[in-house]
Amino acid sequence: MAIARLDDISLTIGSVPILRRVELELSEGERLGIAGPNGVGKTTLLMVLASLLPPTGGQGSVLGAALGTPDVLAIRPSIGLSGHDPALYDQLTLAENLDHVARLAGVASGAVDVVLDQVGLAEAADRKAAACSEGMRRRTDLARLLLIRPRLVLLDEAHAGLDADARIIVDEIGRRAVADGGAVVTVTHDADALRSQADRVVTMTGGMVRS
Amino acid sequence: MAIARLDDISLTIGSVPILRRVELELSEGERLGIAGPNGVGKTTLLMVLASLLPPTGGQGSVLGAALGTPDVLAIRPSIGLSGHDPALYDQLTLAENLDHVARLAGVASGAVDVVLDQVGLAEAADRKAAACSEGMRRRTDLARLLLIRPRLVLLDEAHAGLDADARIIVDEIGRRAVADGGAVVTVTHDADALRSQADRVVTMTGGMVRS
Amino acid sequence: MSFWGQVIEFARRDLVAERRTGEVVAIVMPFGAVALMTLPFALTIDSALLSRVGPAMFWVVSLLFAMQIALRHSAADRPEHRAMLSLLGIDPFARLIGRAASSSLLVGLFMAVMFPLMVVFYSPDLPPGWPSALLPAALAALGLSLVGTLAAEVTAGLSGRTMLAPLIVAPLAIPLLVGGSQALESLPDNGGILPWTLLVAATDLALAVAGAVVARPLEEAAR
Amino acid sequence: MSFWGQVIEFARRDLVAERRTGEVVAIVMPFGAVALMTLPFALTIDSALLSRVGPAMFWVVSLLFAMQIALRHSAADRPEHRAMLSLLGIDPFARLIGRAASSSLLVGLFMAVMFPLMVVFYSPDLPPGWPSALLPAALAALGLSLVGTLAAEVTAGLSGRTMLAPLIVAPLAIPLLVGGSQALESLPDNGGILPWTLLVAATDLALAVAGAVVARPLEEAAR
Amino acid sequence: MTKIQVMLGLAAVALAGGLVLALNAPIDALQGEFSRIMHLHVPASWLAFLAFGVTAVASIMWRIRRTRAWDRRAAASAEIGVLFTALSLATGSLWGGAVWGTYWDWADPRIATTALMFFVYLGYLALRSASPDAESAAARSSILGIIAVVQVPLVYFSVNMFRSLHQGQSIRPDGATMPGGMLVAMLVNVGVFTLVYFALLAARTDVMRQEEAARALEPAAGEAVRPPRFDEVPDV
Ligand code: HEM
Ligand SMILES: Nc1ncnc2c1ncn2[C@@H]1O[C@H](COP(=O)(O)OP(=O)(O)OP(=O)(O)O)[C@@H](O)[C@H]1O
Ligand SMILES: Nc1ncnc2c1ncn2[C@@H]1O[C@H](COP(=O)(O)OP(=O)(O)OP(=O)(O)O)[C@@H](O)[C@H]1O
Ligand SMILES: [Mg+2]
Ligand SMILES: [Mg+2]
Repeated sequence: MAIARLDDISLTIGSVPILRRVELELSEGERLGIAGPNGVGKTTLLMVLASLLPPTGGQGSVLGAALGTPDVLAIRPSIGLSGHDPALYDQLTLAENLDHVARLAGVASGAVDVVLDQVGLAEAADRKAAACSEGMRRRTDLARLLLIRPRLVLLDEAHAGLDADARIIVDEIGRRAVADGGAVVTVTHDADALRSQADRVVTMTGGMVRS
Repeated sequence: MAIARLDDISLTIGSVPILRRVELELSEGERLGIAGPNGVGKTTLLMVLASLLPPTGGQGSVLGAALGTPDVLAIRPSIGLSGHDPALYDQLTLAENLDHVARLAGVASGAVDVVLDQVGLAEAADRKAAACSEGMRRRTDLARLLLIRPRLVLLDEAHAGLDADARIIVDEIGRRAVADGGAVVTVTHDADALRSQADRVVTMTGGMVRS
Repeated sequence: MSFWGQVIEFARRDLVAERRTGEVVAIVMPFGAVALMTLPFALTIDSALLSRVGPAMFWVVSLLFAMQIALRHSAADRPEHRAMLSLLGIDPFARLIGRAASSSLLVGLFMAVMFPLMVVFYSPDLPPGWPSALLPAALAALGLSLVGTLAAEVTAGLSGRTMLAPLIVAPLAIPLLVGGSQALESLPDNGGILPWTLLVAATDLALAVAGAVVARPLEEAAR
Repeated sequence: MSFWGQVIEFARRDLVAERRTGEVVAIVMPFGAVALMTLPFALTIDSALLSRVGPAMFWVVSLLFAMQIALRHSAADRPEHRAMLSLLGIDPFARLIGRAASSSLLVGLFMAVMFPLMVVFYSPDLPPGWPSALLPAALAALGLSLVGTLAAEVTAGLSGRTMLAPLIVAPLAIPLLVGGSQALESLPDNGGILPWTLLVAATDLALAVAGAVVARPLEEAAR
Repeated sequence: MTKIQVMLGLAAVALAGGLVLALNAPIDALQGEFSRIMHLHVPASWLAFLAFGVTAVASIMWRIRRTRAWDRRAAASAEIGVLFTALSLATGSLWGGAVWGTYWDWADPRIATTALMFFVYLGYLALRSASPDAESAAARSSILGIIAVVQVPLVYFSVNMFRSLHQGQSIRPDGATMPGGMLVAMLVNVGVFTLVYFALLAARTDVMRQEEAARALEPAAGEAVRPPRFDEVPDV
């Protein structure tokens, strides 16, 4: 079964066309890389794949649910997204942030300590998110994906701000999703990361996807 | 003359030590790279070099002004900093943002169009910053440095989020500062960027600097 | 996680953040007290007049600050938070109710502190049996929090939509104000309190229903 | 760039942002109108009482909302903005004055809209010659903006600042409140308006001086 | 026993002694027993002034020296000042209820200005706790600590500037206006409260110092971050 299929998808915000006639297929166990210049629509495409932005034209389905229909509500918990900005609450500590996610996702709360240790932040667990460095915040955002183990992982510049050691976190997230029969989509400007993280790379130009 | 000299500098934020006994010298025309793991204090060190965070211990001078004294007010306009988050006002367009900077810096306002064109955003000049992609925002932040041509350029992960073509913007900023007899300090986790952007690389560990 | 589990988790999260920042207890409450003090300063000192307007001023301050509490910074979601919560499969109505619950607690606390201050500052003539106006007041606190939380949901995301916030707040808050303040005024005539209590309760219910209906569409729109 | 050039540039930038977002016109003003309306709703309809408190209520609402205008989102600087402006060698006092200038315009507009609304809702007995109270009112608008801008600087970057800021500067605004409201009250006795106008003007001046003194230390502190 | 424990002990004993003295001092003919509130109200008011004065001085010293100790003094003194102001407001209000027949009167400028001062210093404390770290708290609050102290003379002289219920100062160059025994008891209580103030100040600054010292022993902030490890940390 295909994890995701976009067929002639287009997206217009206001009256500005952002995505045009996007065709894309993502199969189980696939690690897809998306490259393309700044402002071409990569982040927007990930939001469509996450079912968070309904397309304004064309047909698409993700994990069996048709995009733009209420069916997507059921499959959303199987999607994990890490975007340009880490989704952290500044006043809460790193552990509290992940604990909130664990409770809402119904994950055993012991897992929080484990993933924090895995990403190398065990000793910073009780630091407020606002008092953490950019890279620490990004590691915590990735720890969230380790916590909920989504089938479809969408990574938007997940390597930015990570030090050389921490890049294996991204590899590990991808490895797990693939092992669970899911898929990973990696958007990045980092050629090395694209090589190591993707089996297939597509390039976007002018709001369209080229293989 | 040294552009900057830090002698046994330490910095404590709310009794938590962040920087310890930092020694650093930066001479004219030098391109210094700073590497180090997440959370080690690289961003903090740049803020000290920018004279924005007075050190809590040790002696330092930047462009001839002693850190932590009112002398720094005079040399600040010669320092350019591009940080983790672009300094843009979301409600203003890209051109308006740069125009604001140009007026405050006393640069001819015709220069705004020139630098926007140079960073490849001439056609997006009238888009609100909030409606721009991450990379477009970062390019605009770099365009600001092209506009004011500071002698001391401090770049914090300036390569993150830029596409392959846009990386030459960073090179160009460095080239100009060096040509003007200034210096560039580049903080990055990107090994390629460090190679191409720096003549000398130091590594930070545990809040200290190692050559 | 069950619906009520989510509600509790959101309320808990907000209260943890409040404990961390002390935004309501340490900041909003003292400012509320200062706001109560402004009218006497602006008025030519006239204690008869003050004691007449005291209870009304209490409601004005309660309304304004209930909105500030519901819209407070530590309970605000950025777009990346909203995306994350959507993908966790959260029921947006559960979030709304959880938020409103934590805000009600804080608004209730706020009103509980402002009332005695109002009594000291304005020395109003409270009718005997005024404690029975507590129920409508508590219901009004709940309602004001619901209004504020709804307004916060509507204002999240697109900036153009923010105009809607005051437009929904005004008509929704007026019945609460009228009910809450008239409950006290009507106390002297026996049994007069019941209709006003019912008015406030009915408004609360209507607000909850409105929340249930609009929560999902609002979530999809706020992106 | 010269000091006054900087002042003008900051005021201009804020007004452009306001035109873009319509924050004051579309959000603060409707809320202000709601706040003015709540008192008549909360009071048993008693027009004699209403007409007595109307002007005072106008000043209370002006004070509270002037703070919100000065602290409005579109005029808030994030840490990266502050770093950028510091490195441009901006005189922080110029920024403060520029900010206060743009806020004064908006606060003046706010008060100009609230006053007729107050007259409609409360039908106060305005003494003949009330238009001459316009000067102290305008001076008070300026002062309230200065207070609010100072407050915004002290609390830059803190969570909960929309309430924290007015709390710590409230006493600075009290003379403006007293002067502004007493100017109107004192109109019937001839010449009574002058001392109150002077009180407001003197407060404005004191605030400007305070701003000049604390602008630089505040800039260094807000990091 | 530490020096601070001794001071606190002495303060407690003195407080008890002051209370005994207050209960045995002569009373005002008109006010009767209520006039004994004075022995609480007046010292609390004066010590509040002193506390805010110390906050201002310590704030100035911090701006010159930039040492943590001055910031701790400023903050601790403000906390105690808020406590004493609350006591003054509470006792004053009770007293007023008994002898003026009203707990609160806006016509009395000292009451109004005291209440404002109380909230401003609450704001001072809120500003500190809202700041992300001690350095930033010190930088912001030192400015407020210096400015806010202008309220002290305003509150003090407000009785003279406007007509009020409050009577003027009892201790004036031209001699006291109350019976000698009463005055002595009151002055003794002022002394007692001064002792209490300094004991509390020492205790509070010490607690703050210990909290900060505990944090300073931690490794540098960056050492809390380690390379990720997946092999060593098993999944749940
Ligand atoms: C911090 C501000 C205040 C200070 C410095 C202060 C000081 C004083 C002093 C020096 C006296 C005179 C004692 C005497 O000479 O007999 C006094 C009396 C009194 N104060 Fe205060 N007070 C303050 C606030 C208040 C407040 C807020 C209230 C009421 C809410 C209040 C109510 C009274 C009353 C009722 C008396 C007795 C007056 C009389 O003997 O007629 N005071 N106060
Ligand atoms: N306000 C603060 N209070 C306490 N600790 C802080 C504060 N701000 C920063 N820190 C700590 O200081 C350390 C250094 O942060 P900094 O942002 O300089 O790191 P960095 O080297 O730039 O890391 P990165 O590579 O992730 O960007 C971090 O461990 C961080 O947690
Ligand atoms: N709200 C909006 N209104 C109008 N245009 C928008 C809006 N949001 C995004 N855009 C435009 O959509 C385009 C695609 O943005 P997107 O963030 O998807 O780019 P991207 O490929 O992720 O770029 P980057 O590599 O810089 O992250 C950009 O040109 C941007 O200006
Ligand atoms: Mg992008
Ligand atoms: Mg950094």
